[in-house]
Amino acid sequence: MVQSFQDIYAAVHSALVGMGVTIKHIWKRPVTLQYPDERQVMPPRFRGFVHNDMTKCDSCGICAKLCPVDCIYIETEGKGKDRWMTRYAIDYNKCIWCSLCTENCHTGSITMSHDYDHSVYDRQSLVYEFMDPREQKIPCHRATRVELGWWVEPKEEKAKPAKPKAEAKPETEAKPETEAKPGAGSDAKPGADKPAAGDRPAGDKGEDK
Amino acid sequence: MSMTIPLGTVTGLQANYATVFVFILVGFVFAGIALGAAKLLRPSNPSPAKATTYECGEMPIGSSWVRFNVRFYLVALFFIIFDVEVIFLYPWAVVFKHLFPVPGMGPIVFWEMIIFLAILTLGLAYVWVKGDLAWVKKLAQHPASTTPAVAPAEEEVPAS
Amino acid sequence: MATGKIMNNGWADQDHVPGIKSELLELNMGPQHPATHGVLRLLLKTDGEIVYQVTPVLGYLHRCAEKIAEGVNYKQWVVYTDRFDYLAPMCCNHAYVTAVEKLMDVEVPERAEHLRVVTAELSRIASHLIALATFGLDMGAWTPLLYCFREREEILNLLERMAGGRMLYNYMIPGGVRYDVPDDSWVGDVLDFITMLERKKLKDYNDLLSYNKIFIERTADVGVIDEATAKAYACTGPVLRGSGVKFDCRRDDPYSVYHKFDFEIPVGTGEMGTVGDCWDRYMVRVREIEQSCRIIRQALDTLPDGSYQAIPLNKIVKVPAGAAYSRTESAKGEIGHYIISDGGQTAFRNKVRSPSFCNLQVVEKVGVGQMVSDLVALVGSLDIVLGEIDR
Amino acid sequence: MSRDAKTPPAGYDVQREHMLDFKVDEQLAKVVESDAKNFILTTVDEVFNWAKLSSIWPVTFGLACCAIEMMATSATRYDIDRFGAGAFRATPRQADLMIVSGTVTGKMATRLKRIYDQMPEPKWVIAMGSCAIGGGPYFKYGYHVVKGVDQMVPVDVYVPGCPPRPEVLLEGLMRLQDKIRGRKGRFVTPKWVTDYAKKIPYRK
Amino acid sequence: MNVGLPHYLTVGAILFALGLFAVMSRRNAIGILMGVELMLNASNINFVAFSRYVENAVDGQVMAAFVIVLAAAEAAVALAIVLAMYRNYGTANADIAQRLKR
Amino acid sequence: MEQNAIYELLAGHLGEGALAWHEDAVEPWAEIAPERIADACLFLRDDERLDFNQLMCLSGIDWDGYDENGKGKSVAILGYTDEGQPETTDRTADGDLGVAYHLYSHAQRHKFTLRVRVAREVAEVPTVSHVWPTAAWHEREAWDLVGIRFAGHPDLRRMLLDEAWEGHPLRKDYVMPAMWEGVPMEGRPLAKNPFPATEPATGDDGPGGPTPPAEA
Amino acid sequence: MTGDLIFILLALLTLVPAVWVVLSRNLVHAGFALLFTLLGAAGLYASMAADFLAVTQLMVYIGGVLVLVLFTVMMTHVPRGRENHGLDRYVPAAVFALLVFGVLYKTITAVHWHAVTPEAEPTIARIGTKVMTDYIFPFEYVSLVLLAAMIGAALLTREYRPTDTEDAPSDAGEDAEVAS
Amino acid sequence: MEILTSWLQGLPGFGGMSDQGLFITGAVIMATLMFTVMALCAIVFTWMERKVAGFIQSRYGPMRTGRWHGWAQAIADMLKILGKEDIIPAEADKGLFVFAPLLVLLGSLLAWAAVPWAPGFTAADLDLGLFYIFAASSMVVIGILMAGWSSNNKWALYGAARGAAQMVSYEIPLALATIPVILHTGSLNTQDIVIAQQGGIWHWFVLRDPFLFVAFWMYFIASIAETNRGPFDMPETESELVAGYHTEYTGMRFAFFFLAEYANLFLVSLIAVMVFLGGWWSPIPGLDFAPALTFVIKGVLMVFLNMWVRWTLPRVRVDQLMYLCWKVMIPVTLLCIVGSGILMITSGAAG
Repeated sequence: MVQSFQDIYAAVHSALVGMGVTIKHIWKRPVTLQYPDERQVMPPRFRGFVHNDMTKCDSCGICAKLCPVDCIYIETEGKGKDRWMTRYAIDYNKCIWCSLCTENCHTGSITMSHDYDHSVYDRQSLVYEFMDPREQKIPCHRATRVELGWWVEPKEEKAKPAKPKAEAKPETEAKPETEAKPGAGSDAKPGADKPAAGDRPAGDKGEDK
Repeated sequence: MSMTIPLGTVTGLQANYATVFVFILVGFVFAGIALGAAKLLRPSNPSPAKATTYECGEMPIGSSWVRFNVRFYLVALFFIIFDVEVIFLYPWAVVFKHLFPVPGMGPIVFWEMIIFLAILTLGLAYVWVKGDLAWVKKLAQHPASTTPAVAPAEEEVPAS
Repeated sequence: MATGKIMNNGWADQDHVPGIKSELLELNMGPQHPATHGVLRLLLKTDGEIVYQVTPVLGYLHRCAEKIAEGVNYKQWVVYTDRFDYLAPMCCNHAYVTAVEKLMDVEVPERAEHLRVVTAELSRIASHLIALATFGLDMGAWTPLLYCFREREEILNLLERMAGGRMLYNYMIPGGVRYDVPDDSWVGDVLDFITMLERKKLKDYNDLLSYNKIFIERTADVGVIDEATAKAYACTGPVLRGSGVKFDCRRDDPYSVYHKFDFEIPVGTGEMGTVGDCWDRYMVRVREIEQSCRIIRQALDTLPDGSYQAIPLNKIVKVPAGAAYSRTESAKGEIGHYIISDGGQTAFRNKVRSPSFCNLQVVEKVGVGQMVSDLVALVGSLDIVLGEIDR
Repeated sequence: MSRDAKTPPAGYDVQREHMLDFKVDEQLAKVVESDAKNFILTTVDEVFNWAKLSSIWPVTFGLACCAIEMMATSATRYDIDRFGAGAFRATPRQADLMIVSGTVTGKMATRLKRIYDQMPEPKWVIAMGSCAIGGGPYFKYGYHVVKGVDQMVPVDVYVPGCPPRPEVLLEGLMRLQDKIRGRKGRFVTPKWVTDYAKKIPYRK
Repeated sequence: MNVGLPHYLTVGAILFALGLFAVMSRRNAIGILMGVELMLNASNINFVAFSRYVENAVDGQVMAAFVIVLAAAEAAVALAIVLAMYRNYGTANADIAQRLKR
Repeated sequence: MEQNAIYELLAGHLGEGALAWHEDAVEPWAEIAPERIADACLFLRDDERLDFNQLMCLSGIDWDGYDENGKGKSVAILGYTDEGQPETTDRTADGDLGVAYHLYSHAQRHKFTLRVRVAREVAEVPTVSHVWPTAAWHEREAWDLVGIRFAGHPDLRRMLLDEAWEGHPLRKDYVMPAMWEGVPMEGRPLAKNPFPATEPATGDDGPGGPTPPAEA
Repeated sequence: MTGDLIFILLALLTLVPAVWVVLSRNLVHAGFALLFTLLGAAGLYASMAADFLAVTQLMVYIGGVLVLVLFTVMMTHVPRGRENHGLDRYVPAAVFALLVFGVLYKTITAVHWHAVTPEAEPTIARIGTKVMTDYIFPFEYVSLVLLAAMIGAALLTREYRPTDTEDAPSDAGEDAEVAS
Repeated sequence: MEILTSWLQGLPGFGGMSDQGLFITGAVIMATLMFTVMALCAIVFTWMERKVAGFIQSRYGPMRTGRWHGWAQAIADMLKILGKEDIIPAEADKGLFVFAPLLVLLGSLLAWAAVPWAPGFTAADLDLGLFYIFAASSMVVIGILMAGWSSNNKWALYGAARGAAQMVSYEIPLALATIPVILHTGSLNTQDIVIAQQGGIWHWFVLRDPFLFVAFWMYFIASIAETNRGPFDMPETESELVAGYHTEYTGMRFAFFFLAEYANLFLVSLIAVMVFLGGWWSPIPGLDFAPALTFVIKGVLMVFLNMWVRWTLPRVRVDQLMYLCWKVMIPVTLLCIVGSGILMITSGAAG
């Protein structure tokens, strides 16, 4: 009998404690990131879509070899000095964003961008072709490259991921579309390299700490 | 509180129940309208695969119309006894206030119901003590130890 | 089913149900069912609410990982280990690289080990948070799920800053880790987070779930796995510890630098019911979160300077011929990698002993005689991940 | 669907515009114009399309790693319920959308097909993550992995990632909303990919 | 038509006959029970009809209330009996149960 | 207890059944005659000095093509090509099959490794599922993936793959299926170059090419 | 007029499903048809100003008895094979039922009822008063009947006789053969 | 009803109408009104549920449908459901499958007839009002049982069996908990019950005496169970029974269950307000300028309380649910009746 009254007390008490916890949250500001209007600032190491700077790439093929899922397709034609790259494609049907391909790139051309949200309606669009052989082919051999003015010195440190887009918008300014339209292309990378303090929107920072 | 709108032989008090009757009809009409509208609007593309019974993605094994064991829910059997209790409690509750002041009636009214409740509570206490209310857990813990009460019927009688 | 004889003490074969003659209902719980944590299928034979036989049917997520291990090289396969226990990928990475290093006999820099410990423990916290969340969901409590996910997001953010991936990191490599601490504020942020978790959030979970009377009633004395059963079925991790066995690879078979840290091994005490019931397993996880926080704090406080890679990042890993079995404590339990190398770039055979695989096996025995609701609680408290069961 | 002048319409994300070879001008004009209309004033067809796209109930169909991200999407931080798609139904009978989140194995594929069949029309499928799109990491040696769920069921939107961030799933959901709205914009290779190719100074 | 007592009594009589028919023709014990319920309802209709049209008091209604109560009790016990029968003979078929008993 | 001492105890019990002791390996292991493995396991479990109460892992192995010298010449396994078609080969596998047992004792805190090796044609090993119940699933998995039959196993069905699946995938000569029970297992040739060498592209479908007008 | 219409509707609602109850071969269907019969009967009570009874009918019969009946049907009946009524049953039953009906109908039509149609009044207070006064002993007696019914039902449906000595082994300790 | 009919009489077109015609028109209008309110409930409360759940879980809930905080979300849901295909499984018992949702809807609609919205404004001012409401809503049980059984789906069958057992059992404490109030009012008429609570918050029955206070909470718990909402959502238990009794239902038929659930939720909340919380009376005497509004606001607050509980507590197990009903709530409510009666006698309220 006593036990059952204790049980009832425990049930009521614990339920009230729990309800206290939940009602507390009603008054707090939600931590939700309202995605299309607000975007998270990605940390520098973030791995988005793989990006290859075709001006640097000399189609050594290491990235394709290192890829655990064989999602990088490189095609070349010719031999020796007359070797030209005709295709560089990354198949996002397979890519797993592991960043293994960027590790050994001696030219630093392949990097992980901070771009990550591209849904498509058909699978074929997920094979990103980085070049069009009908427009140009890319020389592979060092001598040819130097001769044609393609040679880029390998960088000492790994290149920072190129950020050809403005993903680093601080969330507080909800950009009206008119403002955003002329938004710069590859030159706009405000805050992307900012250390991680800003990787959450400023608004919901205070809640936990 | 009753109305005095003549409705043939249905008068006064029944008028309210007639309203309820109208509620039934209107309910059906509205449900019909909703279903009809849905019928007009919705696509219909039946296929045998679509009409299969859902069972978490697998094909169901057998029909669900088996002799489903609802003995766990049989506590509901006692419900009916208490349901009956409720229908007597209501008239009592209604007249209690009015009858109690009547000389000589007060104690009768009070104790009558107390006795009634006591007897029924006795029943509750009985099934409680005997463990009939502690249905599933007990069964769940004792399954192996129970021996079959009676051997299964030899001949499988067709479902009657 | 013949296994029933071993597992179920015989009475699963009993086709006659005592009492009212009802038919056993053969019921598929899963593969698409909210309570099976993925694509597990439990083939139940029930008599009303009582489960008479449970047969787990696996393989709905069999992703051929062991075959792939023979096809891709050692470094590439790290990315596949991420996808075993996708709730605690760092722990899986750690298990694998430990095995490779054991074969290669390479000395891992102290800093790398510390970073591995920190990230693995963060991952463990994240995994345990999901375990609490989904267990709560199985019990019908929605809100703890979302709170736990909220805290998990913080961990993911921290790990993302560290490793670049949000959920699957590919962070550890044989001989070290891929990246050093990302920036100066990272260590501080981790410490802030675990302090906040310890002080406030765990209390919230306890208030909301752990000590809720309904929750206790649902989980205490339910799905009891006693010590003998747990050991016989080679249960590991919180399942084993929930049964009162004080065993933890991190302490009892130390790897990495866990021997340096001071932490306790929470075990099930039968506080609310019997030792080894669902509540014990649940609570072991809650307490392990606290212990993980302790480990992280110690590891970060004593984070040594120096290199974090023994083998340069751009070097292909070659492993001398031989075979080694290495086990580490993942969030789910003991994850073992048995690598047979023939001296090449790819493993000759890589068998993964996944904790959930062994833990789940208990269901065949313990699930019998439970109610359907309790079976859900049991499966939830085992905290299985289909990715590593089916591999 | 009507919304404030300040916030962009659901189907359109201002930030995407300079990243994508989206048919910016006329397409965008149409999007903005029709979104500015009050939904009550639009035609019946549009109202129902609006209803469909605003209330996409997914079936709880988690397969693997991506399922956790799907849960994260529905959880606090990303909150798919903001789009009206938070009502995860356990039974396919009441669901509109199947998010194939994770690796589809041979054994699961038939079950997946069955569950898809059991969903009432109109219904949609999002293939989430590399595995569901095309076998992903299990393409080469995955003897038990279906290389793309579109071989089993028709897929409306492919969400790349391994696993995709919750934002990407939300983005995929918005693409699906576009599709329901009847504005199937064509999102192809991001502009930065082609941009760099165009920068190349030499023509052979 | 002015609805009055005979009409209600007729309805009651038809219901009673139907219940009787069910009791006699059904083999399943529950079917028989349903027939009994029909008959009880028929009698209740009569009680209420008489109480209203003849007596103009509520005694008939009180009686009917008691009948309902007892019907409920009867249903509980009868169904328990059916279950017990089912448990012991494996069928709810009254005939077969009777045969098995011998 | 020392590994050598364990082996001595075991060898003392098994006699002929203990075939070899590889002490110098990274992880010392004992080779046991396949028919004595259940006996050995029972002994290891029940002997109080050993008390191996946990079977950590049981692995089935296909030793086909294994080069003992450690030169990394193992056979390449077959997969799918970029076009998604299964690769095939003329090579027939002929190596042995094997099983490895990793044991642990909670009480004594020691580990031990046993291995057995059977000919490919025999492919049968006694079960140890009566010794450690946990072995039941491991053995089913080994049967499923490597195709080693475990004699005396109470329920030797496939574990991960479907009952109707053909072949044992972890064998080195396994050819991946193109189709299984109506489910296509092969991939689609998305990898092919969309830019034909000769004719100019229409720009209709080529990713990265000009964007076609959006459908309404 | 309206009253007549309502009466006819209610009588039909009572009788047509009743026929279904009697004839349906699927007992579950019969159970659900019974719902309408009971509903119709409740309507008839209401039309006769017996509101308390009507509501009681709803509550006890529909909410209670019927649920129990359906439970029992679900537990004992499988609608796989059709129930095999035979003419051997139908004919005598029909004849007898018709006979009874004939007698009843003859009585109804033969007797000239001195019927009154008084104003309808709320009944619950009157019923309550009656129960508390005139019917006090039947009322208490009913409670005893209910007690007996409860105990009887409990006894009959009891699965096993729980005895104090029966302390089943828990899950622990039963696995002697598998424990190492 | 009288208000409505007399108002109708005043309208130009209705002046010459017969009493019967007026009555029927009034009843139809009333029924339509109640049906609309029901549908509105479902729409408003689904939205509210999602928002409350959202904020409790520190997220937003619907945000993008409609202008402000996704207010049009529930409308979109309803419209979408209207356009969903209707599937009747091949194995199902078609007749019962089709009819079950109607029955559930009807049971719920019938109970609405006796809700006292404002002084004199009740659709059917039944003398037995409260009793009638409980009786009418007991039809829902049959509907659920029918739905579950006819689907020929195992999960649905479980849901139906659990749901029926639960709902019939909880009818007892639900009804018993109101009896102390009936003792005080001496009438079952819903109008009378509300009128008896006139005069400020201290005259509300919930605060009249301690037994009534306990009875109120007993009623509240029982009402949660009666409406199958968490923590007592046994018939639907998503993590166990997929979707319980409506697993196989699609489109509009599912919407009926949905509608009935929220209508019932609001109904039991309104009854709680009516019986215990002073109905349309405002807490401060003399401020009763908008009785119907006060009534509805109180009802919505009760609904909020219900949701708050739902999103906080874990679900009980089916046997614990029964345990709670039989071993806690019925004894306690019986105690409340006796205790309240004794208090009444001693305090002289009975005389």
